[in-house]
Amino acid sequence: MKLERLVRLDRRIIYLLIAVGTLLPILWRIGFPVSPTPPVQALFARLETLGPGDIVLASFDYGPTTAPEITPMARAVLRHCFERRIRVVAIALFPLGGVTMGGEVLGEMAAEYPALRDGEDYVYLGYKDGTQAAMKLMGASFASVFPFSNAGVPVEEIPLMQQVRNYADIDLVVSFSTNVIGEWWANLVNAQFGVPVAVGTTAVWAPKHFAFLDSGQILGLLGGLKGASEYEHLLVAAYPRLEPLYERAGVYTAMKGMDAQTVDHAIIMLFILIGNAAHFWMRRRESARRPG
Amino acid sequence: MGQVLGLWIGAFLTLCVFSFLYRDNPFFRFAESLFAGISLGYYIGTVSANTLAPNLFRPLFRDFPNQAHLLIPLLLGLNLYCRFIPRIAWMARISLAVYIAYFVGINMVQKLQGEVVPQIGATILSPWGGAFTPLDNLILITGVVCVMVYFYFSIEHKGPVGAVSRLGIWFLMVGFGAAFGYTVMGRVSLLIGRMNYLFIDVVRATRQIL
Amino acid sequence: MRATVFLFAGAAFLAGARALGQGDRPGTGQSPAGAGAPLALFLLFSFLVIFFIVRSRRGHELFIRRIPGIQAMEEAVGRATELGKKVLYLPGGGKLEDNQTIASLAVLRHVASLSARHATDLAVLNKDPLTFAAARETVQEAYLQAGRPDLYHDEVVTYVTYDQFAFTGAVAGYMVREKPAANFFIGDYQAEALLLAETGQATGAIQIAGTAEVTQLPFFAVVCDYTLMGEELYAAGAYLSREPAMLGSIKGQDFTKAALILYLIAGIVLEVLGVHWLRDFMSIQ
Amino acid sequence: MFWKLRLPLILTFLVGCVPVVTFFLAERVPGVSIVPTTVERYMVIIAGFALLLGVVNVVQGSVRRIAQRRPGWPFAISLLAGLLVMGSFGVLSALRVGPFQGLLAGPRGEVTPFLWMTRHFFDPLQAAIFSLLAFYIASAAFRAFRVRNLEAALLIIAAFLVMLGRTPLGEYIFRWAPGGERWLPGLTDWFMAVPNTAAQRGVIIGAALGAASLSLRVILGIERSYLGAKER
Repeated sequence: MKLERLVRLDRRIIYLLIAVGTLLPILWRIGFPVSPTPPVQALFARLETLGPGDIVLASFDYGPTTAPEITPMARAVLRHCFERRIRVVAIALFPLGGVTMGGEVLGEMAAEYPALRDGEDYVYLGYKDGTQAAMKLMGASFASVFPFSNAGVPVEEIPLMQQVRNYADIDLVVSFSTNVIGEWWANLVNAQFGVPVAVGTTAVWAPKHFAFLDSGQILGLLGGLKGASEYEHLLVAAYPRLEPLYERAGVYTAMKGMDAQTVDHAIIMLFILIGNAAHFWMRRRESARRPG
Repeated sequence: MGQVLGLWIGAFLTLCVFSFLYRDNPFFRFAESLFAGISLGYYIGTVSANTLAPNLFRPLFRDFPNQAHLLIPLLLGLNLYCRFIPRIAWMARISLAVYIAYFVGINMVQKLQGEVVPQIGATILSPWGGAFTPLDNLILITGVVCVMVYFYFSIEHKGPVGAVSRLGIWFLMVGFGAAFGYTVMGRVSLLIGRMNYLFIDVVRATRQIL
Repeated sequence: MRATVFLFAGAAFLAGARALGQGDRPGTGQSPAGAGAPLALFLLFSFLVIFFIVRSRRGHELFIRRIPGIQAMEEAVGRATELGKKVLYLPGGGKLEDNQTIASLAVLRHVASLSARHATDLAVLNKDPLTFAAARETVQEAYLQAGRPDLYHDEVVTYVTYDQFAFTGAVAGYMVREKPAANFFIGDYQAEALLLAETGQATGAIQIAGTAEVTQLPFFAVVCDYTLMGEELYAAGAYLSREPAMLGSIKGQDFTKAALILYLIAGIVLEVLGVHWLRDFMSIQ
Repeated sequence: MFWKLRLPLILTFLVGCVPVVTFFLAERVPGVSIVPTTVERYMVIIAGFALLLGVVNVVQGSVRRIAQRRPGWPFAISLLAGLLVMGSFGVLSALRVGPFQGLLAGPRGEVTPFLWMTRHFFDPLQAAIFSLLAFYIASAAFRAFRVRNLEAALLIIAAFLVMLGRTPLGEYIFRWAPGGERWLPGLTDWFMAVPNTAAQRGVIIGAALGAASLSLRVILGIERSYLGAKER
């Protein structure tokens, strides 16, 4: 009888376990091991070679639905830049919420570094539609695509933008992307203008980007929560000062998200095994009972 | 304040939806019917503000002589409402026929040009080689051909054809299994996002105003 | 009818000739090979399909293999009748302009006519408003032809909302409350596929799904009792109608497939020999 | 008969040929591409009118439900309330009446009532229902992943290995072997790149041919379920 109950387990028990298995790890970190992979290390190493005076273009090409995966990447990369005093020009090319994501994440990170000045050390230019056209146009002139910053300041009046005319003045592009936009940075901007590009994208899109990594069109790749957690791991190892930000309870990080993923995967796999074992024993018992 | 109020509304509605996991209940029913209404309102807003106003009514009112051709879609659109008058209900079919016909034509060339040609082209590979093992390409080609044979309708699937189509099913099953396993992660991320919203964002915003 | 066929073939030919004739005019910036393959495929495909349509109209018998999901439709509606419960049909989350939706309407016609003959309640819930308009025509006509126009009323085919997840939520609620005995999910499905199929499974319904959306096929295949996969969805309407012209078109599409497999194999053989032109012809830049 | 059936079919044929012909002529004959762009603008407008058709149906159904006091009728009120509030904000924004200047952002980027409703009602509801998938994918895996036959076994093994390879667990299991931490993640990538691509490609090619064949049937007037019309 017990076996039947196991085979036809109330699905609400699974729901409950998934809910708990997701919630607890994102509140308190479990600390599963994180082993950084070469594409993530490559981006980290590149930012380590940059410093004050260098400029990174951060493009927010994602929206709220993929925020759990991508926002931790954006936070970690921006923190890394600000730790190294690399200046950041942020833009948004994703129509569904890219502009709010960019504003929120950049604002949050900049607030952690009160010494940095808006307009000198970082600037947010806001959203522009017509993705590919805008990308091409920035190769000629940023000011023609973004005549004003997101706050409405004309770019000529922004000290940082006076040093940025086009891609030639950018040392690295990092696209935080939820779809094909990341690929366009590789096969359009890198291919036509030669500016180095790195992409952080969702787990679903990451495999498609490996071809660009192989061909050298992108120099680094963060794939999904796993890529984000690897970057966080590298960052904390190199800048121990940041560790409290990543270990604190009640703050969401990719390392915590990855813990939740691992727990949920384990729960699901465990249930598959239990279900099959019960199914198997039940069938055996039935065939044993059958006469002849 | 408006922000925190908004977050609390969002959190309440999220919990209403999650309550469905236990069983159907009035909270879920409320959230579900409210969502049906609000979402319809949302699309009424986007359609009227982003489509009908800028693409139809404003051009018609501002520059009628040059934009008179917009009467064609206007009439075809209004024609759909003939459905409400039984005697001329059939007229609505004309709009449907025109609409479907155009897209069916587009789909035909797009499917052949955008799907069949590149997918076949990408499968013409030297069988020896691949990114992971030297047999990747051979396995890929075999899989594509077997699945295509599985979809062959006008011969019975027995004998050698049956064997090949069986192999096609195996490829489908392995492919489906892999895709299923691969998707789990993305779906869990969605839930992480909601847990984050409920237990981190809402809590933090509330603490700030207290 | 035959005149139409010739007219169409003529138009296609003219378009083709025109395009080929001007194909390699210098300065257009378009590689002639790039457009050559789609055009050749289009002409071959149209020829084969129209040829077999004409041939089957003349009375040539055609064999079409069994498609399990289609056989199960009658059984599913029959079970709903026995239990005195509803049949739920969803023509997908896609728009009317998606071919999957049009294919779904062809299946809907069959399911509606089965429901009418069994005098079983049918509910068709819609996300796309134009599909809603078309589905009403389809169902009303199916009831009429089944000899039960009296059973048709305006609440058989209803509209829900245009939002993917609001629609999903509403339908999930509907399934839990009304407990239809048979669920049909036929058409273009995205992320809602698993949400709907899991809910339907929990209510104990027989579920028949059909979609050409590759990313969602795994979920339907795992959860539903029967799944029409890809091409089977498009063939379903023709299979159910049993009209010679319809079946002929499937034969034409099968022959195209055979030609493509031969092309593929020839291309691979040449590829091994170091000759790349068959591959290059099929790659679009 | 002509008006009710022949006319729609003739129109279907004529209109259906337009994109086919313009597609193949577009790159050769300059100016042809104006035809599809214009027609597509028309189609978007027709679809816009259709939405109202759906709205009428929903309002009728809800009013009927309330008037006849059918089970659950109070929920029809919440539906109508949501529709009325959000819909009127939307229409007022389209007409640019009073404080409703702009739909999702005011002239100076300020939060509009429509945006506020979208952010705090529409978005959370949407995300909440979407995220139910995390629960459903788990219960579907538990219930349906039973080794009943060879096909099911293949599906389950592939799913299991891919799930394992996507987490640190997969790296951990074979750590004892040199390079072992890449085995399962590598196997995952292989499953996605080879057998999954093969299956997808086969399905896509077949489905595209099926779709094209359906197109041809519709253009030729053989398939007409969408008109509700029977063959002659």
